[in-house]
Amino acid sequence: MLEAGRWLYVAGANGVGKTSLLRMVCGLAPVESGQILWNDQPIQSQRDAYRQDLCYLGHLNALQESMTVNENLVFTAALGGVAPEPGQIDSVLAHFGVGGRGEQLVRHLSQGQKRRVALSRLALSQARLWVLDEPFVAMDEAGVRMLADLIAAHLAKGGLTVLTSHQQVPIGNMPPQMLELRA
Amino acid sequence: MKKLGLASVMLALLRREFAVALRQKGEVLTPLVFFVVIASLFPLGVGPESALLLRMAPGVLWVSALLAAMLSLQRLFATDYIDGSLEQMALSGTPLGLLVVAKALSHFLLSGLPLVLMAPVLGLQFGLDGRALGILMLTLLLGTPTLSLIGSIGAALTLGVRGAGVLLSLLILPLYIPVLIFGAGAVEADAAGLGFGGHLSLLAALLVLSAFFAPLATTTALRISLE
Amino acid sequence: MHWNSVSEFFAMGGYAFYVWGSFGLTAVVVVGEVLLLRAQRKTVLRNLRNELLAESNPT
Amino acid sequence: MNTRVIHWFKFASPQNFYVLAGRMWPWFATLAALLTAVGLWISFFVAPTDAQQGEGYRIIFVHVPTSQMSMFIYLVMAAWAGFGLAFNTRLSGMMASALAPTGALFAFLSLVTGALWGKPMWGAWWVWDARLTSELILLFLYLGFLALQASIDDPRRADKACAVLALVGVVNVPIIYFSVKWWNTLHQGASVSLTRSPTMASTMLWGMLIMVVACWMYAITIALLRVRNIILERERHTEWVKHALE
Repeated sequence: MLEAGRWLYVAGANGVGKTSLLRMVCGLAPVESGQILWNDQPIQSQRDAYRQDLCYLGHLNALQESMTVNENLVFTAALGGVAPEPGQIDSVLAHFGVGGRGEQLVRHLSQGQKRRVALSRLALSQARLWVLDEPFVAMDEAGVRMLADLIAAHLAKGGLTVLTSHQQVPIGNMPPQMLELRA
Repeated sequence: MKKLGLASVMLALLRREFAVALRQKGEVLTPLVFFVVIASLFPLGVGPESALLLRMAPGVLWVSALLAAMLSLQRLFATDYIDGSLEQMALSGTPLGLLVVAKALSHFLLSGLPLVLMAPVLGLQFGLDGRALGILMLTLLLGTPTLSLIGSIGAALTLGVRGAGVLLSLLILPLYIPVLIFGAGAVEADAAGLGFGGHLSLLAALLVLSAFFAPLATTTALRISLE
Repeated sequence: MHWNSVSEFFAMGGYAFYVWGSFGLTAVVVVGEVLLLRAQRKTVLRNLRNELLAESNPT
Repeated sequence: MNTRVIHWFKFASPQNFYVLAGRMWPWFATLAALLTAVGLWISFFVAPTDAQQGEGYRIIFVHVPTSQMSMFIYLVMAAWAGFGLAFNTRLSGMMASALAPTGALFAFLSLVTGALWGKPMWGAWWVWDARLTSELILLFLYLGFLALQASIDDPRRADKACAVLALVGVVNVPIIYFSVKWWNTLHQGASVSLTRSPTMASTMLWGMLIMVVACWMYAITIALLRVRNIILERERHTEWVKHALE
């Protein structure tokens, strides 16, 4: 049970099924036992309505390599049913430290830059529930702090976040709900 | 931020597919060249006798078109599956069925339509006359979207599977047989004075049927592949 | 009974190859499938026992 | 109502079905053996010689049962597959994959016996007749199913993917059949009716029917045996399998 404005921290050793749990939360993987409810309804019965409220960020960046950063972000925003305002993408990219790279092909970016572009999807998303799989991995200290601030702002607006992480990262001054997975 | 209608989302996907195709021209051109090469091999195999070639032409061109479609279908979802975009599509608020239709449409526009335009050139090699060429193009125009739609099922089923390319052909080619029969049969029926209207309406019926059922099956298959 | 002799029966009115070929092949396939399933069952059981043994005596 | 549902789903658990299948298969095997014996007796000693085809027609006693079994098994397989997709029962996928190899074998036998019949009757091993062609395509569909099953490692995913394929196939089979038929009449090819005219002696008909039922019993026996193997293989990490072994 996760309330609006709270975040769930899924902890556990490697290979214990954190990613699988997140994929179940998204409705990608079937739930073996138990149920996942959203607004008191099982997510299987809501389908697209639930997905409209959802933004998932997995291990994969979901960026098409032979398109530019801008094209990629416009497309993922379109999948969420919105078109960004002119200039919005530029400011988000600048905020994530990859400013001015909008017209570059994704394949010309470094791994770290790709990850930042992928994370900037969050800022463009209208979803209330963020599901993040290891978002802090391979980020420098500044990046981690900025992402934590972004999540904190999301929570402050009444959003929800479920995330996994190796390291403990404070998100604003909001204590997490903990979920420790054991084998 | 501006809200987008479902049609605009489909359009955005189409635009994306075109942008990718434009930067990876080889992926679009290779199946086309393959089509030309396969069709040109037949006269070398059976000899240059014009009466025989004329009779074979519709069948040969149609079989080549099927094989060329196979070649491009392998990549319909594969890159999106590997880089995670497919996951995002499956998790978006847009119904996945619509995205699948847009994908199939882009496959038709990028690989089916060029075949339609290329066919008359190859038809001339086989000595088809203007009327036969017209009918052939018409059947290809009605038939290749069906190939894209049915093929998308196979492409979705074989995602991330060992030997996906060969497997895809084994799964999908038998399902293409009705399209092949009515497509290639139209020219022949017209030559025999039977008219080709029946063939065309049957091809259209297949198209409607596959437009209705194939996205359903593809969506199910994609969700299974993503589990 | 319309066969006058055993050899007539086996000759099948000149169609011996086709008739006995069909029935023979079917018989071979059927017996083969049954034998294959038995072999498969044996392998499955053997693998299971080995696994079980390996689990019960961890060395 | 509710209790009834529970009752039926009880057998849908692999563990219970394993036991049930183990109890049932000897009965079906016995029936299959008895019916085959009777069917063969009628085929060779009771059914009279055909006026036109001589003794060669006796091939229908294997050809007709195998070809209709191959089609029917595909339908049953698709039904299991659809059931599995709709209700997410594990057993359904196992049943579908237990049936597929037998169906493919029947399709193969039907083609070979058809060729062996065709050679003396039409003078050719193979004729592009609507039925033979459809049977060949059916074999391709089976092979596709088996190949897909074999190339996906996770059995649950394999079951589901194969279920989609089987359902797509079953929608297509009638379309393929009619298109091949249309193609066949257009080309004025050799269209040979494989089932004989109504003059067929009633003993022939009886022999064929008994052979058909024998094939049914055989297919059920084999499916039960194979599903037992599949269940053991897939459930090997469960407690009950370990118990069953001891």
